[in-house]
Amino acid sequence: MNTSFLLFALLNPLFALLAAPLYMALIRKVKAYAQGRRGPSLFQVYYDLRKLLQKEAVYSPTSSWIMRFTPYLNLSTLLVCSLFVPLVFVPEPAGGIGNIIVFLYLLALERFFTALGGLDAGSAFGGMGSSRSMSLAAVIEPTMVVAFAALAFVLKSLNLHQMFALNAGTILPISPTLVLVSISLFIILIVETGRLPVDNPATHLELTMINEAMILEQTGTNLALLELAHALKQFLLMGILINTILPVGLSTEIDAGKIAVSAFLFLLKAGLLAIIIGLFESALAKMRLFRLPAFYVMAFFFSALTILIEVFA
Amino acid sequence: MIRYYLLVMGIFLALGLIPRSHRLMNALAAGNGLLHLVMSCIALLMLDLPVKLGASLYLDHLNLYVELITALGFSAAAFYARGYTDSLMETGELDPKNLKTFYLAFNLLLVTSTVALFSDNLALFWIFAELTTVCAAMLVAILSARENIDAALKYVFIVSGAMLFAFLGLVFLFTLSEQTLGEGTLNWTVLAVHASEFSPALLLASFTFTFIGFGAKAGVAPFHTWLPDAYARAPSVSAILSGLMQNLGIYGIIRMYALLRESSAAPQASSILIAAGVFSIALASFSMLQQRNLKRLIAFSSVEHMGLLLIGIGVGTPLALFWVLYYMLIHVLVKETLLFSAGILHRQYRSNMRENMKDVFKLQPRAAWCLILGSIAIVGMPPFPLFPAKFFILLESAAISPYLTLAVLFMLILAAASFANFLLKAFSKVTAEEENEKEEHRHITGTSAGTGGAVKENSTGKAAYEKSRLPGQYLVKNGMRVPTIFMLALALALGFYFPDSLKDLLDAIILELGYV
Amino acid sequence: MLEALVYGAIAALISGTVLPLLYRSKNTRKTSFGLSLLSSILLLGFAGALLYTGKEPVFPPIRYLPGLDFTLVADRLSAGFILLIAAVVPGVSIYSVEYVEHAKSEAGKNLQTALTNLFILAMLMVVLAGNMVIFLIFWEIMSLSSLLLVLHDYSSEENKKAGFFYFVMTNISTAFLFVGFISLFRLTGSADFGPLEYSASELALPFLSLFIGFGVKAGLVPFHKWLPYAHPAAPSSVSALMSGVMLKVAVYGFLRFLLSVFTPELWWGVLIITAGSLSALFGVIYALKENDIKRLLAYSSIENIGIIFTGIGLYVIFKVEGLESLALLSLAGACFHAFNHALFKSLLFLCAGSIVHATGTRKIEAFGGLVKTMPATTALFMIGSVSIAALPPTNGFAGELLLYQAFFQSFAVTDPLLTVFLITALSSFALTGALAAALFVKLFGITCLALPRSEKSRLAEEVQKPMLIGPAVPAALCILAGLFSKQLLSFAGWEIEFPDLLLLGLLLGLIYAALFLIIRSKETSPARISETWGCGIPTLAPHMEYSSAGFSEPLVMIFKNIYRTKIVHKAEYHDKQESLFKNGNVEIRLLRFFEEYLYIPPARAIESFSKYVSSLQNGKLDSYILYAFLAVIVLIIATGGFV
Amino acid sequence: MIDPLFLEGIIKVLFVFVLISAGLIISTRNLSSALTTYTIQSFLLAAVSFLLYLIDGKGQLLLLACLTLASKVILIPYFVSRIEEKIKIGRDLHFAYLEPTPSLLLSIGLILLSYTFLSRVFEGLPLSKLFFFGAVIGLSLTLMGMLVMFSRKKVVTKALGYLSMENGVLMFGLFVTELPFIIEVLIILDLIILVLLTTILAVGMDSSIEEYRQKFRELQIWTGVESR
Repeated sequence: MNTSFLLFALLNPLFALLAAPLYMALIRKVKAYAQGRRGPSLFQVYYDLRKLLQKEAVYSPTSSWIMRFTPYLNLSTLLVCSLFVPLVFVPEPAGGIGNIIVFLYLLALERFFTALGGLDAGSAFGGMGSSRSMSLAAVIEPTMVVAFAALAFVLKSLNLHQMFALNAGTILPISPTLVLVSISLFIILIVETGRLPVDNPATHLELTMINEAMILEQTGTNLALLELAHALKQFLLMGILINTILPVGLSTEIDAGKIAVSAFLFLLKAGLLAIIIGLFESALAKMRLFRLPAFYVMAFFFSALTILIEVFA
Repeated sequence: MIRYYLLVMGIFLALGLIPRSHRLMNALAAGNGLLHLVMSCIALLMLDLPVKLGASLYLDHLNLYVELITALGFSAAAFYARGYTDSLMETGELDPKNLKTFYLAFNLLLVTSTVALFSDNLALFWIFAELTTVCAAMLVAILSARENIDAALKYVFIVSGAMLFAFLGLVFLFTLSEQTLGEGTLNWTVLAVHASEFSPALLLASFTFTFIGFGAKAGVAPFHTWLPDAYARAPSVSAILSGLMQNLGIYGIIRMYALLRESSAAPQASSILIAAGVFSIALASFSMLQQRNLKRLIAFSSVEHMGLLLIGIGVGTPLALFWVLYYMLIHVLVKETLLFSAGILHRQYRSNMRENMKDVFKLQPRAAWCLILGSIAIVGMPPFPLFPAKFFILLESAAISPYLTLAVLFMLILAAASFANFLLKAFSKVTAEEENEKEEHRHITGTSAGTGGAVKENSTGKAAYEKSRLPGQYLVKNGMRVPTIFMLALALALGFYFPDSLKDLLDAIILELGYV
Repeated sequence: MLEALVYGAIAALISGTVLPLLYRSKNTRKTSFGLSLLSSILLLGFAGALLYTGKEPVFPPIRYLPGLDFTLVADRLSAGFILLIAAVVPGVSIYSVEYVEHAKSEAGKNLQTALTNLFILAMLMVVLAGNMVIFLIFWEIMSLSSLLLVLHDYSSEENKKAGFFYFVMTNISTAFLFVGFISLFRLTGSADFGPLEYSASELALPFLSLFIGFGVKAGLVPFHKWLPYAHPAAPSSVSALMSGVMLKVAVYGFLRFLLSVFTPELWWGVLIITAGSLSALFGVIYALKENDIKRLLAYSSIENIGIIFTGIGLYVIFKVEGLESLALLSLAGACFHAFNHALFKSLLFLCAGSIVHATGTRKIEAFGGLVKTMPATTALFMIGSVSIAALPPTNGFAGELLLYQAFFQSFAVTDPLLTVFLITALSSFALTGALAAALFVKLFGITCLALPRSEKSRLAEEVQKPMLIGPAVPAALCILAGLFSKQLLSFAGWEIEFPDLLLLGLLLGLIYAALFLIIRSKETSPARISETWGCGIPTLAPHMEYSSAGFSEPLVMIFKNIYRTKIVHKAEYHDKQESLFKNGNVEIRLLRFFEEYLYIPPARAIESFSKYVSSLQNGKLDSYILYAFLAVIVLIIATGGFV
Repeated sequence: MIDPLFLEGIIKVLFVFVLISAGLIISTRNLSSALTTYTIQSFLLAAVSFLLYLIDGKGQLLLLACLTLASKVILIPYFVSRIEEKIKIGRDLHFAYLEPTPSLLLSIGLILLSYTFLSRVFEGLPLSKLFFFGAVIGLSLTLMGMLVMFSRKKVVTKALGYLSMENGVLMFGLFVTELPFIIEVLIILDLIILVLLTTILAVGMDSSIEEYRQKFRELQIWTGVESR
């Protein structure tokens, strides 16, 4: 454990935690504009979170400790995850933190307990959400793994820190195949954060929901934690995508100035990505549940292609 | 020498006709078996083998070994016979007047087969082997039921008919020796010395014909057809049929093959043996699958094992023969265990059919476990010694083709499955009482909801059951139980420990037969 | 010294087998399980010492058969699997002390105790066996003792079928092993597992036979069908042993052969990975549809065996490609996953046994709400589910992580075709992992959470102490083996680049604690309990909950090509021309592909052929003489033809 | 002294008669005529034996001829005819698998088979023509006897088939001189078997095996011989 990593361990999660809700709001804003509305304030998510944190929690009489356990676990998992994705600078890797597979499975851990939480209360909606979420996760998993494998293969490491250290400092990605991977990563981002055309986070019809259905029973503080975890997840996935396709300005040294520049640039790049996501969402309608695998296959195709091209090259 | 033996035995058998009590007759039979057992042991230890006794008796390791197995099987069967025949007489299946005939034929069987084994002259062997057929047929026919006569008829017609062909083979052999040596002979010892000089074509022909006869005696398919009927019908005698008659046939085949081994016709003879072996195994295992009659199942299993032995002989390597000989011993031990247990179950249920067996673990737990363990042993599962024997015979057979081994193994699976199927179906039937107990148990261990009513129902159910109970438990006499358990224990012990003396004996046999 | 430990363990197990056969009492049963516990402690010491020091013990050969000694061998591979046995047995022994008392009769209880000990002994001896014959002998004893345990409740029709099926399959396995060993024996002239330096064409037959033989026993697709039958039939403690250890013993056998081969072929690896991936995928897909808790776990075992074989296949491929470090990584992954699966599967089976005992049913649809009635069992069950779903930082994750690492680095292989193959295998592997997570969300969620779905489940009571302490042992080991996976691997001598899960676990725990404390300290009002909103219904009822079948429905839809259904019409008519309809029914049946296409047709063919053959033995003397006559003619022709 | 060549000629003629008798046993439906044929066959055998004695001058052959005459021509036919009287069946009308005509055709095939087989087997061995001829006849007689055994339903006829088989073997053995002791015992032995057989027949059978099987099945006295 070196100083570089300790500093990173302090800065990176904090940065992610603070910035993540902003992009939830930004995407909503973009969507609102696309629909010709003004939309809520960019800080609306922060307000919501504060309000929820002050509220009492209400539990169903049928629920168990799973329901109480899940929100805390989810947020702590994602906080650990935030150690895996370098946002402000790339530290020296330490103790296997940054391993891409561990990252993947930390997300799985979060999903597992969210799904259990959905089943806990015994309401039909929660069960439905869990069932759908786990099913879709199962189908997207090969794509995610292959995409990450492609990433690892192109960037010659299993550790996200080492990968991005290799990629950092250039304006464009070091290999053109990274563009292909990025397309996959973008689709994964859409799927994992439950956005259109996979899921509709803004709907009011329970039957079309996936993610929201699982946390329907959650209230107050717990809901706040879950929302925050969700935002964090989106932010981290965005971070991976950005570091892959547009690594410009990512610092590899501990230098106050450089870190500041790198963080600022990241906020800008994330903003750009959020706008793209927003526009993308606005342009698409929700797909039927059982047509989604075809959508994932596209991402799978690009990732597999990446590996093949790299092997041929 | 042979005359002295026959004289002594004749007096002995005549003695057997005097006593009136069953106990004495049985003791004489058992004594007869033990006498042969002891004598062959003594001969094995004291004599400088091989040795010629008189003009026509010849003792070497092989026939002493087979005699040892025979006498062992016979003694066990003799001990077992008392309880069994008693029970047969109680139920009127055996006429007490026939008891003397029964024991006469029983003892005669051992005497004739002993002479057959020890005779140096092939023709003598042939004749005494035929005589064993007569004795065995008498034993099969002794029960008052007419189907026994039917079974005996089948036995006589098929085995004697086939043995006639064996005689043709002997004539061939005699002609051959006459042509080659100038003077015809049918003595093993002489033939064995000159076998390599004989015309291979004629030698092969004589082998084929003798194989027909001895194969029928051993129960090799398709001459095995008498066997299931005889096994199913014969009383405890079927144990000696397997322990004695079948080994006699195999003994003849081993001798004949040993003659041929030196000749250029050996590969053809091997092919015949292996083909017959595979055919036997296939036929037996497929027949076993549908079998609902326990004794017929065991009979088919005998056919299957004969097939395996033929393959072992046909492979023709010393190692294979070594394990074939070992296999013969174990097969007798295990087969007798099975048949004895089946006999006890037959006494219990008065039937060999699967459908009629019920509550086996309650009524005859020992016989049931003997049958289970015996089945485990007979399908060649460790720790029973058939397993290594099977392994090594198949190991040698893989020299011909590994696919042959695989095919044989698959048929052996069928045989094993048949035993499993039979035992599962026969032993799993329990009467209502046990069902009730189960229900009760569930009530007690499960949730404590409303047990009062259930218990009452159970008690009334039990009372009703007591009335409709099956015919009471058949009390197994020690004379029946001891040989059963003894044979099984012996087999099990051999599975853990292979005595040095046995190894030396088997090695000596192989050496004498001109292998290596 | 090391040898003494093994001898002690064997002696303990033998006396544990014999004792209950001699005296029928509760105390002997307790002593017997105590002895198996003792043996596992001794074995733990033995395996640990061997793995740590790397010093192999020397067992003097015992004279057994002419030309064949009774030899025992323990090297690092065997030590690894002995460790596995020693890790599973304590939990099972403690659990069985109480569990076995639920058997029907006094004799049955003792028999079960004795056979359990014999079963453990046989598995241990298979791993220790020094040559093929000894291996086969104990292999058969292992099968036999487990068969008798499967048949413990022999009066039930279903169990009888299961037992018969198991018996046949295990015999098929042995038959292939026979052929494999025999062809090896013929090649080397010795029964020892020596190093094999023969050309691949000579080794093809032994390889294929052994692969099928061990594959049947391990439950590889398409030879897996016996597992879902045998496991539910066996007592749960035995299922734990069968699934946890016996399948691994088959893996051990296969590895024992594979590691002695100097130069495997590429197609071996491809075949192994294909079989492994298919098993993993089919196992989990069938498990998703399953509604019987023990059968579900059995299918899940098939999945995990598939994962282990995938690792072995990777090992072969890397070995052929000359990538030694990756080969080592995959091998370590396979072995470690085997170890892990032993732990969490035995844990799950023990918990399932408790649940089945408490509720009296195996139907998942009848459970629910156990988290309240059986809190301790549920907690243990949770640990098992998390581990088997391969979630960090448990051991299940650690094992899969090794394989993922091997996969991710495998693209250094230069052959493009192989690359495509590996990508396919990787994606199937990933799919399996995610489906397994879904499966255990379903299993745990439907079984333990929400409202009880039946009266039995509502009235379930927590089981007695031994049945809690038993599974607690593997549960603790699951977590410890996960957290200390890096340390364990280096202890076992595998220096592999591997993330420190202890650090990860600590981080997770610390952050969780911190979050919890912060939020709780700021909490103003206590939590309120109130009805769930259910679209206006007054109270939530069990039948409104998501059911097991409902949960897996989306996946069933997605994989509808695999779960093919068949519509079966059965109609009766009044007349022969089938024009006047009397009555009938139509049902939709799940097409059990392997059963209907792979198992039933040959079984039917064998049956009808055997019927034909036994009809030849028709009791008529005429026919018998005819057969003899024909045989004589054939023999005459054959003999004449030879001349 | 009679010319050996002439005697051999007679023997060959007798061989043909033996074959004819075998054919008659195969085809006849009348039990008593089958028995008569068997008697004639046995007599022919005795005659052959006697003629051989005239050629070779070996006393054993004469003994054999006498033995055959005593047992096979007189004793056994007497026994069988007694039984035939007892069971009150004059005709065996039922055939299994083969009717008389195909049986006859098949027996031609059997003779051919024996001939080719033996000519191959004896190839290169310095054997007399007569021996070879006898061997062929003997083997075909044995096979034809077996044919009778499986194609006839009545046990009596089966027994005749068995006896005819035995005649074949004996015929074969005649030419292998120096087997006297053995053949002696063989005949005695066969007689024993025959006696056993006939007693069983007398006790157990008043009709063919199949029929009494049927009767018992109807009475349900025994279960278990059949698998179903």
